[in-house]
Amino acid sequence: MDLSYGPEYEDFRAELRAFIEKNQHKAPPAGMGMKHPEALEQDWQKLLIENGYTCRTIPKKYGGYGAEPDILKTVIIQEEFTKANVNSGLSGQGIGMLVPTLLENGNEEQREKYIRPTIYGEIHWCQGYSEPGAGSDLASLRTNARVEDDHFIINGQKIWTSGAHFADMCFILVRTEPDKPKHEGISYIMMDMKTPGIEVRPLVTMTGAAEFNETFLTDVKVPVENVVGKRGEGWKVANTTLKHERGMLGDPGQMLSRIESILKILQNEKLDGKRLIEHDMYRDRLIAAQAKTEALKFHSLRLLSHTLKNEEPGVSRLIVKYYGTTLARELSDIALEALGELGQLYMGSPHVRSHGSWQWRNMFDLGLIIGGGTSQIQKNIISERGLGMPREPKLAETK
Amino acid sequence: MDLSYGPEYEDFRAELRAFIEKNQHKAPPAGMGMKHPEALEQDWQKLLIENGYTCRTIPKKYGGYGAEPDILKTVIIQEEFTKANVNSGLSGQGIGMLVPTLLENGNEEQREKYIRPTIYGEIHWCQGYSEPGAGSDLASLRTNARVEDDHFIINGQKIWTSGAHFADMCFILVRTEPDKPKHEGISYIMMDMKTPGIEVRPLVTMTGAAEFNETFLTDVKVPVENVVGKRGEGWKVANTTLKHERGMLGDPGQMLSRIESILKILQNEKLDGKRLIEHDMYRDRLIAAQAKTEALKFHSLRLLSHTLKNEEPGVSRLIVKYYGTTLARELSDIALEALGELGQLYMGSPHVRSHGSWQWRNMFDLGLIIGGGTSQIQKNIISERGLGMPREPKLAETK
Amino acid sequence: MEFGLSDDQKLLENSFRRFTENKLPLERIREFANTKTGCNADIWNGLVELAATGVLIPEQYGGAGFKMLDALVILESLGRTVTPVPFTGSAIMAPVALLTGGTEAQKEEWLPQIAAGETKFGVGVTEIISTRDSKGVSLSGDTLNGNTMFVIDGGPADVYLIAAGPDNMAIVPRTAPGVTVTQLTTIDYTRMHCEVKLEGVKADLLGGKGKASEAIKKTIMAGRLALAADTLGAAEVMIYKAVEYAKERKQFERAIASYQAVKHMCAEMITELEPFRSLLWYAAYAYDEMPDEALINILLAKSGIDEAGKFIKRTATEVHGGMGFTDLMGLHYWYKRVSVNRALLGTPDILRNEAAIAQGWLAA
Amino acid sequence: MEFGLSDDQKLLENSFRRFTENKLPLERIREFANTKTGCNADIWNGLVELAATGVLIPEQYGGAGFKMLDALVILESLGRTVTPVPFTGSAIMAPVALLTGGTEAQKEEWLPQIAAGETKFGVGVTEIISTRDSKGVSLSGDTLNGNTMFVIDGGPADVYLIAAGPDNMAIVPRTAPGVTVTQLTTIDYTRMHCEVKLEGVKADLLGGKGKASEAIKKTIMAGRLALAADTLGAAEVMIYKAVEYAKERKQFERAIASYQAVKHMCAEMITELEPFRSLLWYAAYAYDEMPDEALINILLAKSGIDEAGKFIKRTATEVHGGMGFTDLMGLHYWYKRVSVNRALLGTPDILRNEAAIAQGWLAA
Repeated sequence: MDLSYGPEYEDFRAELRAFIEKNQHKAPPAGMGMKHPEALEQDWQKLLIENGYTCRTIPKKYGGYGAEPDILKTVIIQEEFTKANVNSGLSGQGIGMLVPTLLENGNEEQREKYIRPTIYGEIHWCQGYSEPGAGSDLASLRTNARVEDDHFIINGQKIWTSGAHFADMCFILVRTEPDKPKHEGISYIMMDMKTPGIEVRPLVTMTGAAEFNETFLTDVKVPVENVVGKRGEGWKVANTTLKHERGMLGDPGQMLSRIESILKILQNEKLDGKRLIEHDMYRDRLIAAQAKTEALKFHSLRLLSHTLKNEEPGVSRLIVKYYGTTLARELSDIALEALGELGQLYMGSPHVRSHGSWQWRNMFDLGLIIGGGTSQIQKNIISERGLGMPREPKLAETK
Repeated sequence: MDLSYGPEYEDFRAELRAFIEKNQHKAPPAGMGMKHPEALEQDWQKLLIENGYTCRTIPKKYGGYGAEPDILKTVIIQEEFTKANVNSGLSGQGIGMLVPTLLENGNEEQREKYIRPTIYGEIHWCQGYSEPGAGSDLASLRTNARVEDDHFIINGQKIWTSGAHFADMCFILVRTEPDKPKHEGISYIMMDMKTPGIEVRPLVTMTGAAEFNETFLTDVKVPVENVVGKRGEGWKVANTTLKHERGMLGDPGQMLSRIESILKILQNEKLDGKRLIEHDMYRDRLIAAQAKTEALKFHSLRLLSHTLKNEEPGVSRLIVKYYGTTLARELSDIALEALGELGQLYMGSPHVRSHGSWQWRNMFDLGLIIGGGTSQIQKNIISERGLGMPREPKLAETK
Repeated sequence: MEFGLSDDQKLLENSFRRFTENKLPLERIREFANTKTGCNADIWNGLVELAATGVLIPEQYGGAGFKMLDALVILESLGRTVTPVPFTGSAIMAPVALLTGGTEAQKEEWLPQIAAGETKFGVGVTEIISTRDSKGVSLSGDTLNGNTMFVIDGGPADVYLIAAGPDNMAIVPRTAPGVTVTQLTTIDYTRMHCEVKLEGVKADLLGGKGKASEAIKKTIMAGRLALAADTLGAAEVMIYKAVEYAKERKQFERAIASYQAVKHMCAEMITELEPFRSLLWYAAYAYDEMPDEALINILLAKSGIDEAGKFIKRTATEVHGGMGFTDLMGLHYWYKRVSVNRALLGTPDILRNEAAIAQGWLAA
Repeated sequence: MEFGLSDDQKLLENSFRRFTENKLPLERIREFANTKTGCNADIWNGLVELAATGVLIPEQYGGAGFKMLDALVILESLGRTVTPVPFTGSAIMAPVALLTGGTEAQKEEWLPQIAAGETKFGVGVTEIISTRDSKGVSLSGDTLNGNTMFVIDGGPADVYLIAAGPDNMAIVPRTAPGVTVTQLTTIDYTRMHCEVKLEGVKADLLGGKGKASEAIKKTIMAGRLALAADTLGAAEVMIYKAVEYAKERKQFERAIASYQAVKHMCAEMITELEPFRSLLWYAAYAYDEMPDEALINILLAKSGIDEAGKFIKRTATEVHGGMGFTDLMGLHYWYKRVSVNRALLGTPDILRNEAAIAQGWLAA
């Protein structure tokens, strides 16, 4: 057990702190922007890339900083920007998923054309994977493309395409060989969102906001050279990137700050003249959740340590998503329950606390439990890959 | 909604009360006897049968009282004996399962030979159904019998045979036609426990007591006329009786008295000088359980009402076992948790509360959740038969 | 012995289920909710025609003169379609208050208007149960001052019944001088509650000064029964929606209803809820027939149904997967109704604490 | 940066797992448990040979001079086989007490005997945490009177360390005049705790009068870490036993491990437990390296592991079906160990309340 990062990294941290201190006045506000990056974001992104504080490992020739992968530095960057509550640069599915995919499976022309404008925030991407009939079982997707005159002609419907209404491009999975087995007939295609035939409709959720979209595709023409990897290999292409997906360490930082916020509620709000924190049941529940949050925090460090040593942590890593999403919802639930009837008030109401964000959070947390592989799928994965239990057995043919 | 039973039944109740009042000095102590009925129990049983307070609907010619079925009278009998805490006669698997089976599937000779001595406590029965390898999937049982010289020669092993060490007879399921599909090769046989080749070993459980036995059968010879129903139809024979099984109404009375006992603990015991009932968390948990218990109590009345009207209550009835066993364990758990470290003390220890019966209960309750169809099986039943969801699909053949 | 709904009650249930199901396909629920008014005139008038608004009001005052269990049959139907009407406040709590504590003149003035659906009541008793942001209303001389939160169905109300301490209840028209009404918007847009502030308002006291203690108690009991019945209806619908969706939705070439995890989620939902239907029936019956048993059984029934509802609102949404999270299937209207009902007139922990006191387990 | 066990600690883990697994096949666990002595001489001597009894004792007193995280590695191994030895009391809590608060003479007298396994200690601090049946021991002049319950590992102990109020701790040989030892039998027959009654016993006070406050605090912290590690080991074994059993057991022509309900039960068990291993490691590390962070993390770790343990003891038994309920597979030894550990040195709710106080959320 050695929790120090060593002198090289402490120096790196000190430089980064100084950088943030000096430059933070140039930073756009932190937080997830549900809009296309504008000049302010783009300039800040450029400054961060030049200093190696984002897109660190993307090769210089594609516009990145070109450093060797160093997970500790990545962690330090994340920690310091979070601590300072300063915008840590652009995120989103272009930078997070399309760029690694191109680096691994794209051809040279595609890399040169798309990576630089993507990481500089000039091209904003959305993802076209899920469909109304293809969620957990993504490979059953039915949006299809036939080829005519060196173009794919795409028809179908995608859902959960967040940011589609302001995206420039979409990376999309479509069925190009309908006669092949379901995993082998899919292609990964980059599609310009200005192409005729694309209709984006906001998808209102239970929170009342439209965090996502539905995207309808009618005879959308995309040049065949926009396929990434080979035609029919889209499932493999998409999965190599999914492997890299971030966030696998959970986000204990965000949860720790939720604990702080809930604690403030319990300390400041009163029920029958007695502070909520003095009501045994709310306090006990918060501390039980705090224990889980602290456990997740140190568990993340343990996983980080495995990564540093190139060890495969097995089940310890597989549990993180299920544990984290469940815990997150428990936290927003504690806040709501402690607030009693006030917790039911929503955005814009008099007497509402925190602008109704606890209710929004609680509903969105439920969405996260469901989304990207429901808890049921997570438990399948934990038991099958983590504990070596059998997969769901094949069924006999019926009818 | 009409919660009165009407004059006929109120008269019946009054007579019964007078009977109990007058005769209770003759009754053996109430409670489940883990021993063979003796003269005291047999005499009391005789008195109860003669007055129609047990074995009411068993025909007179087999020694019963010969009344028409009347569920309200049955309920009143149960209520009054419970309220008075007076022994309500013999129970056990002979009277509860073998007798109805003989009435429905036995031949006249079998009925005349076995019913009277069974209900009078002269023949005590045990049940030979489960096997180490056949629990939830009972029909996969492997204890087998071949026929030689007009006798079954039985070999195999049974488990959970409670009372086998003092039983006179056993009704047992054995595989008599090994070549038939698994449900069609089973026979229901009555076996004298004094037959050579039967070895009964106590089965110690986690409670430390031997509430059950294992029974080993080596070339046990049973006359072929001891089969009930036809050879190979044992599965059907056993299931017609299971249908009649009592206890489907749950046992809210027992749980209500548990609530009373736990309440006394919370009122009498102190933690850090403060009565446990004044600790919000224990009190809150008890009342939440009380709500469920009261719900079960009125739910039982609702089911009774359906029975009176010959209505099939569907899912409402199917949930009772899962609800009841889970609630029972929650109750014993509340008692244990409220007692803290004292709750961990066990039989014979200084400072132990209630002779350790809460720990015994809590472990035995877990056994009941597992036994006779685990909670998992119960949930399958509720969803399939109660909600019309599909059965576990058939699997493809493997290897 | 008959524990359950009578044949008449089953007819009542059928007719109200048919009424609400006809009136409220999803698109109309969505449309009404978006108005955030807490009362749809069309449905309200329909309820008046069906004599529902006067269900608890004796015939002499223009009502149907039914009992609480009958009223719950209607309420459950309203909950099943998250019906956007102020039924709990106006047709349940206010009539109970007036009948229990009102003078003959007050009954004659208001009950016929309520039964006819002409006047809608909101009922403010929150601070009698617990206080957070508000201290409640107090009476000094014959003047009312103070504010009360979460006045039940107060959004569309014309007149308020407002508790001023444990012994007084005032009848206050919305338009009376000194009355300020502020709409409170919860996540449930189908019903609208409000805050009422009174400044120097002249009191028309229910039954006269200091005479409303029993009325306040019974009004709260009736309100809790009503909310519990509403949740029962809404939660049961959520379960059956989940079962139906699971049977239709296929993933990996199988209906998801055939996966054991999904089946067990559905089995757990129905198991949690169904026994509380029996308890709620009993509590409603006790309300009229065995008053000594009513209080405790109402406390246990609402708290238990609230807990079951919380489990069901989450689990049914999970069974629906992503669709449950969107507005496309509208499941969230039920989710939110269940959620808000749970918090009104006492969260489950507050109800359980009251139950401990009611049983003498604790000093009050 | 390295968060986890060092290579040395992994070696230590391997050697202790091998030791306990060799020594304790199920039939021996059963046989030892039946003696209800709380200490098996054979295993105890083996632990002495492996220098485990002196794991926390500096070399100058004949020990190995290791740190708390090393000790937890051993404790987890002991928990994995529900090892019937008084390790928590004698090898963890007593050395911590003596090292933190003892005079040099006291250390020299007792520590070498502990390290050598010649003298076994039981530790009585229950009433410092909470009181039920006993008021604890009090000091008046230099005389001790009173009784203390659940003296950890007091069954087989030769000497007791007993808190007398928050500032004093007495070293009391079992044979001293005025000492009465009463064995307390919990459901876990593998470890034996006791009640100690002192009547006019002359005090040998740890560090002198009023000097043991820090020692008592650290002793409780160390004891909680030890119990948590023991539960962690026992609970993890229960999970893997359940997984293995499910793979072998067939019902309806399928291994029950292929049923989604069983798979999900196993997934939930490992998910509840595994993050707390990380927290426990950190808490043990903090105990030596970052004392300011130790208290809160120990409270959170033990309470969290206790809760996970409760879920696992029940669920793993359920996965085993009827076999889990019998003595045939002996799973209940683990069940009972986890159960009793949870109740000792503070049930989870008591620990969480202490955590609130430790963080200044509440007045003490």
